[in-house]
Parts: sequence; C-alpha cells; structure tokens
Amino acid sequence: MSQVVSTRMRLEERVKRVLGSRGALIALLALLIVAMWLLAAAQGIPGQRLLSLLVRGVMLGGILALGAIGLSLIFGVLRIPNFAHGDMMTAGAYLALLALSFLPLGAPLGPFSFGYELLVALVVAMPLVGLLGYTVDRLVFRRLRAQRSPPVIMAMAALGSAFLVRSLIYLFWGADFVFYYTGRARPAIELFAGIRVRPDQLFILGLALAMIVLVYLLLERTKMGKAMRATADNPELARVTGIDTESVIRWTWLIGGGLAGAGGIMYGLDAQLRPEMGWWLLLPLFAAVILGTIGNAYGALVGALVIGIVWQVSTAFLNPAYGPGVAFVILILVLLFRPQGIFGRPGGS
Amino acid sequence: MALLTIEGLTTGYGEMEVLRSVSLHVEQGEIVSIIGPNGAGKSTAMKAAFGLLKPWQGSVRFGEREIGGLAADKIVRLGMCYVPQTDNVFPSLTVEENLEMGAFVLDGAIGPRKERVYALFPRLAERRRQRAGKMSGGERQMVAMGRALMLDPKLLLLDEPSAGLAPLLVDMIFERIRDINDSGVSVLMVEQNAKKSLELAHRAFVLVNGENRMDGTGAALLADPEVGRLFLGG
Amino acid sequence: MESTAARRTPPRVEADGAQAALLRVERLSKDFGGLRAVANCSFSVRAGTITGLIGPNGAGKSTLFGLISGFMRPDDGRVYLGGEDITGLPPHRIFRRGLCRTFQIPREHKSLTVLENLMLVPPDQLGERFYNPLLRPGAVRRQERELREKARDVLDFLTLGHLRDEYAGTLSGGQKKLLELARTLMADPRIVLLDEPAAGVNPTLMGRIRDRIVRLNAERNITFLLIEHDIPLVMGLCDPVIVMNQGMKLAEGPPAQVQGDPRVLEAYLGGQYGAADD
Amino acid sequence: MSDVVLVRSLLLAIPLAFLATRAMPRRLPPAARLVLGVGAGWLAALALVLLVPVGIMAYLVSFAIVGSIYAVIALGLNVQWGYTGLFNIGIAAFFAVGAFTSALFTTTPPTGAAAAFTQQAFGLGAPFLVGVLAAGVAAGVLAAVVGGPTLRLRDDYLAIATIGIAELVRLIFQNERWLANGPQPFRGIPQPLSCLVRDAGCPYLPAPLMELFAPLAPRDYTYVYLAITALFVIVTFLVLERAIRSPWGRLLRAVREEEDAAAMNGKDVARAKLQAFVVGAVIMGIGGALYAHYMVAIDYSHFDPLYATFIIWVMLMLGGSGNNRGAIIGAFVIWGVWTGAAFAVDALRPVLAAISPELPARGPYLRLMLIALLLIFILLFRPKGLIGEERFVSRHTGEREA
Repeated sequence: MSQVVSTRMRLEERVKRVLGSRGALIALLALLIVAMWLLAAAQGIPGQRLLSLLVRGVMLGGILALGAIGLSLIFGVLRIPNFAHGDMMTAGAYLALLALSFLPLGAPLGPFSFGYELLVALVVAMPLVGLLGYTVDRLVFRRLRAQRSPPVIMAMAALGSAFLVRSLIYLFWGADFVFYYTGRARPAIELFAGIRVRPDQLFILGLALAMIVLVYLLLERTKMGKAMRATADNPELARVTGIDTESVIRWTWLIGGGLAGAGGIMYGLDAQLRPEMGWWLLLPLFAAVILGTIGNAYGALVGALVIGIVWQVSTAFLNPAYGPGVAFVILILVLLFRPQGIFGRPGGS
Repeated sequence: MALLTIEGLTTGYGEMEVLRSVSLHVEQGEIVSIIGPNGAGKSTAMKAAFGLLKPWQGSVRFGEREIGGLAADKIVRLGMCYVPQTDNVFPSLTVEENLEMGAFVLDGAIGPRKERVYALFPRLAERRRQRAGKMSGGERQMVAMGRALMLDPKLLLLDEPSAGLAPLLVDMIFERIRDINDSGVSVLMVEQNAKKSLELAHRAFVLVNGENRMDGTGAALLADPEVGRLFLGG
Repeated sequence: MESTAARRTPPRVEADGAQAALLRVERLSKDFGGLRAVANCSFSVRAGTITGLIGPNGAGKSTLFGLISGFMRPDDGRVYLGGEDITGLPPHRIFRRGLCRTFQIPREHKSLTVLENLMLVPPDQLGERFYNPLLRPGAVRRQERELREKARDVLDFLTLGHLRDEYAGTLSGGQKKLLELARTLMADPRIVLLDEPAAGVNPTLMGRIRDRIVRLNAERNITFLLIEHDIPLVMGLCDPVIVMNQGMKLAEGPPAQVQGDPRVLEAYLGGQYGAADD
Repeated sequence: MSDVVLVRSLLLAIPLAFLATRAMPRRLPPAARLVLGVGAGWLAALALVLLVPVGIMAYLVSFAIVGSIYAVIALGLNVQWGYTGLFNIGIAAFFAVGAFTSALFTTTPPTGAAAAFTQQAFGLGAPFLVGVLAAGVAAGVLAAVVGGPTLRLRDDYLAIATIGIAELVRLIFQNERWLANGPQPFRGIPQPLSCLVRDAGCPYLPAPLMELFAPLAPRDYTYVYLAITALFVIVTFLVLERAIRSPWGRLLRAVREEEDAAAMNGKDVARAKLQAFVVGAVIMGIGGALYAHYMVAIDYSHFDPLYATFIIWVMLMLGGSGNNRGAIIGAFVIWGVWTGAAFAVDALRPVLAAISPELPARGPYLRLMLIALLLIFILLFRPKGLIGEERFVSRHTGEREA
C-alpha cells in the first residue's frame, strides 16, 4: 500500500521539479513568443511588420532594462520593493524637460529628432534622480531600517513616496501630456528587409546598451560595484567584513536612480511625457525583475528584453493599450511555475 | 598589555541572557580557544568580542579602547577581523572578489596582500576566478579566513572553523591557523572540536551555561579528565 | 559504517522492527548551496519511546527536523510516519497525521493571548470558516467552550494557568518554551519533535518540562524525539539516544552505551580524547 | 416642525443612533443602551436637520455618503491587511469590478437610438440587492484568481500582482466598448428606493409606509441613500466584528504573525490567506456597487490608483490597521481632510496665482501631496494609527472575566 502511495508521490514530485526547472520556464517563454508569432501570421500580418515589432521590442526592452536593473539592485541590496521606481523614471523625464527649458534650442542632430541639448539634459537629469532617491532614503527608509520595519512597510513607504513625487510633477507641469520637441516630425526610416524604425529608437537602443555595459563594468570592475553585489548576497556579512554599508546604500540609489532617470527620458523621447507614465511602467518593471530573479542585475536585463519583445509583438494582433497586461500574464506564469525566476536557486527567493 | 580583554561580560539576545559575567583575555601572539558543550554561549562570546552585541554589564576592550557596541567597520580598522561560523562567504562573488571585500576599508593597492593570502592558501590561488558559492565547505572556510586576513589584523576571531568539515580538512584548517599565528596574528577561536583546538591553543577557556568554568593552558586542559566529563555530562 | 550498510541494502518498507517504528527516515539528504547539511541519514523512532537526538553543532539536527516536519524539501530520501510516506507534504498535512514539532527559538503568536495560542491549534474548527460564526453561532460557541476547557487543562498541567490571558509575546524565554510544548498537546499528537526544549530555561522550569515530558509519555503514550544540547538531561530522559555527526547517524543505543562509545566522544571532542583518558 | 424635517431626521437617525448606541457607557444594560442610543441619535439628527441650513446639510449628507462608501472599502482592506497582513495595492480592481458588475446587473440594455451611444455586454434590470450581491461575487472570484498563484509566495509578490490586476481591469474597462461602454461613461445606473421620493411611489411598498415618505422631494434622495450606505457600513462592521472575534479571526491573526508556527499547528496558511483575501475583496466589490448606484454614471477614470487605492490605504493606516472602528474613523477623517483641503486650496487661489499663473488650476494636486506626506508621516511616527489593534479573546469563549 504505502509503496503505491510513495510511487505516486514521486511522480508528482518529479513533475513539479520538471515544471519548475529553468529550462521549462525558458521553453514556456519561447513557446509564448512563437505562439504569438503564429497567431499574428494567421491573421495575415506580414513578416516584415513582425520583424519591425521585434526590433522595437528590443528597444522597449532596453528602456525597461534601465528601470529594471536599478529596481533589482535596490530590491537586492537594500531589500526595498521600490514602488516609487516608476515615478522616479517619470521624474527623470520631467527633470530633463526642465533642463531643456534653460538650454537654447539647437538644430536636430543628423537623422534624429533631438539636438545636443537633450544629451545635456540627460546628463543633468540622471544624477538628480539618483539624488532624489537617496534623499528619500535618508528621510524615510533609513528611519524605517533603524526601526527594523518589515519589507512590506518599506513597500508602503515607497508607495507614499511615489505619490509624493507624482504630486510634485502634477504641480509643476500639469496633467496633460507633453513632448520634448512639440511638432517636430519623426519619420521612420527603412533599415533593411522592409524593417521600419525611427532613428530615435535606434539611438535609444544604443544608449540603453551603452549604459548597461557601463553598469556591468561598474558592478564587475569597481570596488563599490563589488561591495554592492556583496551586500546583496549577505548584508550581515558585508557589515562584519567592514564594508561601508552607508556608502553602498548611497551608490545603489545613485546608480539605480540615475538609470531610472535615463529610462524615463528615453521613454519620453520615444512616446511622450505624462505624469502617470512611470506608474504604467511599474508592472512591466517588476515582471522583468522577478522573471530575471530579484537582485540579479543581468537577470533584470534578460527579463526586460523578454517583456519588451512580447509586449511589442503582441501589438500585432492585440490592442496596443494592453501592453502592460501582457507583462502581467508573464508575471503570473513565472510566479506559477518558477517564482525564483530564471537565474534563482530552487527554494531561494 | 592584553590585546583583547573581556571583563565581567553579561549579555544576550532580546531578553534572553546568554552570558553571565564572563571574563577572558588574549595576549599578543597567542592562540586562545573557547570550548564548552553546545549551548554554552561560545558563539555569543565571540559576537560580543567583535562588538556585535552590546554588553549589558562588564566591558570589552581592544588594547585600551572600549569597543562594546562599536560599528563593525570601525573595529575592523582597529585590527580585529571576524569569521562567522556559517554563511561566511559572498556566494556570487569570485574568490578574488571575496578577498578584495576583506580589504574594503583600505584605499591603496591590495595586490601584495592578495598574494600573501594565496601563498597561505594555494588552493585559492588556483580558483581565484571561481564563484565562492560553487565551492566546497573547506574551500569556503579558506576563502572566509583569507578574506579576514586581507587587513593584516592583529587579532583574528574564528567561530567554529572546523564545523561541518571532513576530518582531513579539519586537520588542514588547523594547520593553516597555526601558520597564521606563526606569521604574527593572534587568534581567538571558538571550537566544538575540543581536542584539536586544545592541542593547538596556547591557552583556553571552558564555558558552561554561559559562565566561566575552567581555564588554563591547552596542554593542561587536554590532560584534565574533567573537561571530557563536562562535555558528555558523564 | 551504518551508512555504507544502508547503501548496500535497498530500502524496504518492511525493515526490521517496522511494526514498532512510528517514524522512519530513509537516506535523507539536504544540501545548502554546496554544504551538505544532512547526508544520507537513516534511523527510526520506535513508538512509545523518548528518543534523544544529539550531536555537535552543525551536525544537521535542526535541518533534519525541518525535513521531517515538511518545512524543507529533502533533495533525496524518504520520511515515513506510521508506515506512510510523508515526504514532501506541506507542514499542515504532516501535522494532521499526528506529528507536531516545536522550534528552537519559540515562535509564539505574540499578540494573541496564551489561551488563544492554544485554542488556535486543534484542526477542523467549525469557526475557522468565515461563515460559521455568523450562521451557526451556537455550534461554534459550544466548540469554543470545549476548546477552552481543554486549553485550560493543558495550561494547568504545564503550570501556565496563571498566564492564560497574557499576550504570548510578554512571556519569558522559558515560559515560551512551555507554551510551545503546550500547543503541541492541544492536537493529541502521536509524536512530538522537540527542538532544544531546555535551551535558555532556568533549572526549576527545566525540571518541570522534563517531568511533564515523562508523564505525557507514560500517561498518554506520546512518542518524543528531542534535540537537546543539555547532555545530562538527554542521558537521564531519553532511551534510546541517536548521535548525529556530519549530517548522518553516527551511533544509536541506550544512554550509557552511547556515552561510552569512543566514536561519540571523538565526534564531540575531536581526536581520540576519551580514549587517551582511560 | 414640518413633515419633511421629521422624515429627514428619521433617515439621518440610522447612522447617528448606531453611533450613539456604541458610545453609551458599557455598564448600562444592553436594552437601556439601545433605547438611550436610539433616542439620542434621533435627537441629534433632528437638531442637525432643524439647525443647519439646508444647503450645508445637503453637502454634509453627500459627504457622509461617500465617506460611508470609503468606510466599507476600508473595512474590506482591514480584513486583508489589518488582520492578515496582505499587501493589496490593487483595491481599484475590486472596487471597479464591483461597480461595473452591479451596474450591468441592474440596468437594462439600451434600445433604439440610445443603443448607438451606449453599449453594454448585458443588462438584467435586476433589483439593487441582486446587483450588490453580484458585485461581491465578481470581486471575490477575481480575488481568488489573483490570490491563488501569489498568496503562497513572498508578501511583496501579492502587491505586485495586485498592481497588475488593477491596471488590467482599468485597461479592460477603458478599451472594451462592448463590455460597459468603454471610454464613455456608463450611464443610467438606477438609484435604489428612488421611488420613495417620486410622486409615483413604490408599488412594492405598503401604502402606509409610502405615506410616511410622501413629504420627501426628489432632492431629498441623498437622505435615503445615506440611510442605505449607513446600513451597509453598520452590517459590514457588525459582521466583521463578529467574524474577527471568532476562531476565523484568531486564525488570520496567527497567520499574520507567525506563518511557520501556524503551519506547524496544522493550519493551511495559503488557504487562510486566500479566505481573507476573498472576503476582503467581496466587501470592496460591495463598496464598488454602492459607489456606482450613488454616482449613476461611472467610467474607468473613477478607478484610478489615487482615488480607488491609495487614499483607502491612507484611511486604514491613519485609523489603525487591525481595528474595524479605526477603519471607519480613518475613512471619514481622510475623506474630510481631502474635501477640506479642497476648500483650503480654493481659499489660497490668490496666493497660488501670485506664485505662478498655472498653479491655481493645479491646486487639487496639493491635496495629493498632502495625503502622500500624511501616509509617510504615519508610517514613520505613528505606525499603529489613531487607535491601535484591540485585544480580544475570542468572543465565542463566552469568557469575559476580569
């Protein structure tokens, strides 16, 4: 009798183990993309359009990655589920807008829709967003850490900060959407094989990749980057080793915030600026972070690319408004099958 | 003057008192071992020595400086490093990066220090690019000790360096501890493995139920049948 | 030695003494990122005994409790309770089969009173369904009254009666240990796993805990498996005693035999300490 | 005293009598508390109706209606967060699903020319109470779907998943015209018992009762609706108080505090959480239904994260999570702060205009800032809220000894 029970359980356990494996999750995601592709093809959508969407998906993934990497770092190093991360992206976009208003308007650079002044604004806005994050940490999170508040309370404080930041944006810029360059034409060009994208989007992709490379170098090559990874691994050990946790916290916010700011500016350049844009991005960001395993910056990049691609390709046959909904579906699939994400260890989180 | 002096230390976690008026000291150049049955408060004594627990009563002094409750990075700068019993490496960092983290408080070049650690643990030199999380228990212990040695401390605190290791590795680790001591580093260690640690230690303190029970030279305690009785309650 | 023998003979359900083995662990293993906490560990606990589980720090005792009670999944191996395979079941289902455990560091429900902590335990309470207190208040009240009586009996038995209406979070360390034991008694368990019942408990209270374990074992036929660092307590209370070292069973036998076993001494003290003495 | 004053005061007496009864000293026998409380409540209602100018009174009544609706939702959140520790930041989803479900159940599909302007998936023309029930069921089912995969996992995963479902629900109601008129307002949601204030009367009520309400004019309908929402608050409060003091509440609090210990005591932690999540969501759905029937016309924009999620969190955190009285008090206080701040901002218009010409139009966002700051201050300095959690031994023990 008991042997029968035991074999049945073993099968059940085995099935669970297979379903929860890394390969199964990757296969599931691949299947999802292929299924979408087939669905689109069945509706008679030309392959060229799908390829264009794929390229755009990679670009969107790049933007999301800028947000997701910082979110994952803050999650991993500081143990804060930063629900204000989306609004930090928004803040970056609007701070760049503010900087633009002080700069003389230059001619568009080459095929792009923007001039040198946007690059200046980018350089100005990024550290400001980092500083914003660090300021909130000093005023709010540091106190909560001292009180040994659980992550949920941190999350709630982050939510409060998110609404605070957004209220300031509403106050300064109002609720309507704006463009960095109102009325400037942004024609798409043909890359090759009929793939059409806007030059701006290529720039965004290039910039996102460049920043990701920078972050990689920072995390792998610099002392502070290594200390951040060490703190994410084991904060207690980092402390007794003598790592200056205060400066790790500072740099985590500066880097995470700076990347978020850049992501917001890129998103604003691609679409338009809205006070709610960061909130809408929050769900895809979290989905990317969980898909790529919390605390793993490279995982966040992979997760962001997957979600960007699926989001864009889904627009071939789905109302584009449902983009964040697609991210939600991926999130639920990951939570169902492999909550620790692609790069996580089983049992760990 | 003693390197580390603990006097009449009473402390614990939350409301639970673990140590009652414990005193011990480490002189320059010594290996001192704290032994005692499970639950005697050995690891707690170690944590208190490193300033991780605030003394309720009594004092912890490093040299002449009172360090009870001082921040860890300050203590590390004074020249005392601590190797916890478990979770004592950064698993996603490579061996080399783990060592670099040990020297975080230093600003200058740390190449020579790394080479010194590699000389002590050639095994680590072979695997310097490997992630610490993928290493065996003995190798991890070496990484952890090597990391603590990066600062060239005056005093090294080791919490059960042999826990969970196979006998051969235990011998190896104890030999390394002797090497470390020979290079001029004083060592305070907590050990489950009483026999081996008494053989190694110049002096030892026996804690039972959070109180000092016996102390003396390693050899004297080794010869004392009372110690065995304390452990197995015979 | 034991472990090599176990490897050679395939595990069989009807092993020696299977009738009496209430809890049986077969070749259980658990790794934590490269560290082998429990390694191919096999033993069984006979019904009606108070079995002690001792071993040096890091021997894997608490991990073993976690694996048996369903808080962790073993990487390999099986756990049988009364002949049934319970490997990998969630803790609440293992509990329902009559296995209770306590935690080394007590995990009381702090803002529930001591009485509520106990009344919480019995399974399948009518009132645990949202609608029953509204639709069948009488039946719920009756059941609650029974539970209260039972909880009071248990509290009186364990000398916690006077603390009934205190918040559990305000108890002393030793009282919390007693509360842990009290909660297991609310469930009429077949076997109770105690994780260091005496740690941090003053001698008076410890004597009381010890006395209650003996009485529960004799009067209610509850089997105990207990991890304890207080060796004198274990030697006086338990028979047999199982010694673990390095994640596996090292020795098993009556306390006197285990105490005299050179391998045990070696595990605890290292080297040939005990042998050199004699 | 005119008849209309009497009827208004009777309607107003429902919430006031309940409050007064609860406020009576505990040492009085229950019957005396009831009689005295009802008397005092009615007198207070009478005084209000007589002494406060009609315009201000109308404002206060509509204020109290919205406050009560928020109170219902805050009570639902209290089950999830206060008692079980579930971090749901997608309240808007359950709120919206409740509102639209009840609207669909109680309206009839448009015909003729109107059908060109309003699309809806179905319309059953069902009575108000059926709509409310359906709203609760729909929100509960949604909660089960979201909670199933996430409640087994870490706390923060639920939060993320609930953000997701709130977004998804909003997107669906915004984009799917066939479902509930998409981006256009969904109009014509019936007002329950509005027949009381109309000349035609309610055919299903006995004539003498109709006689009583005869003096009411259509503009008095808010009094009727306040009585309805107050009844919902009272019933929800009483039900939850009872449930929370039962073994169910004990189980939830145990799970909130020490999940492992609860599991080791044989409790199916995931199921307990799911129960609490679903019950809380059902209450939120009912709150949504109350909102829909008050607004008469609703659209997706009513359920944005600010009005439908964030402000409710601040209400509960201010009042004191884990305390049903606190949830209700918090709802009214924050709703008072929110509306009061509107007056303050209005008064400050000249100042704002002096700072920047665009600022007066953006004045409302000052309120958002205020509320966000308030939440942060509560978390930092008064995490238990105005009144902390109550201490209770399960009421069903029948034990109330000193």
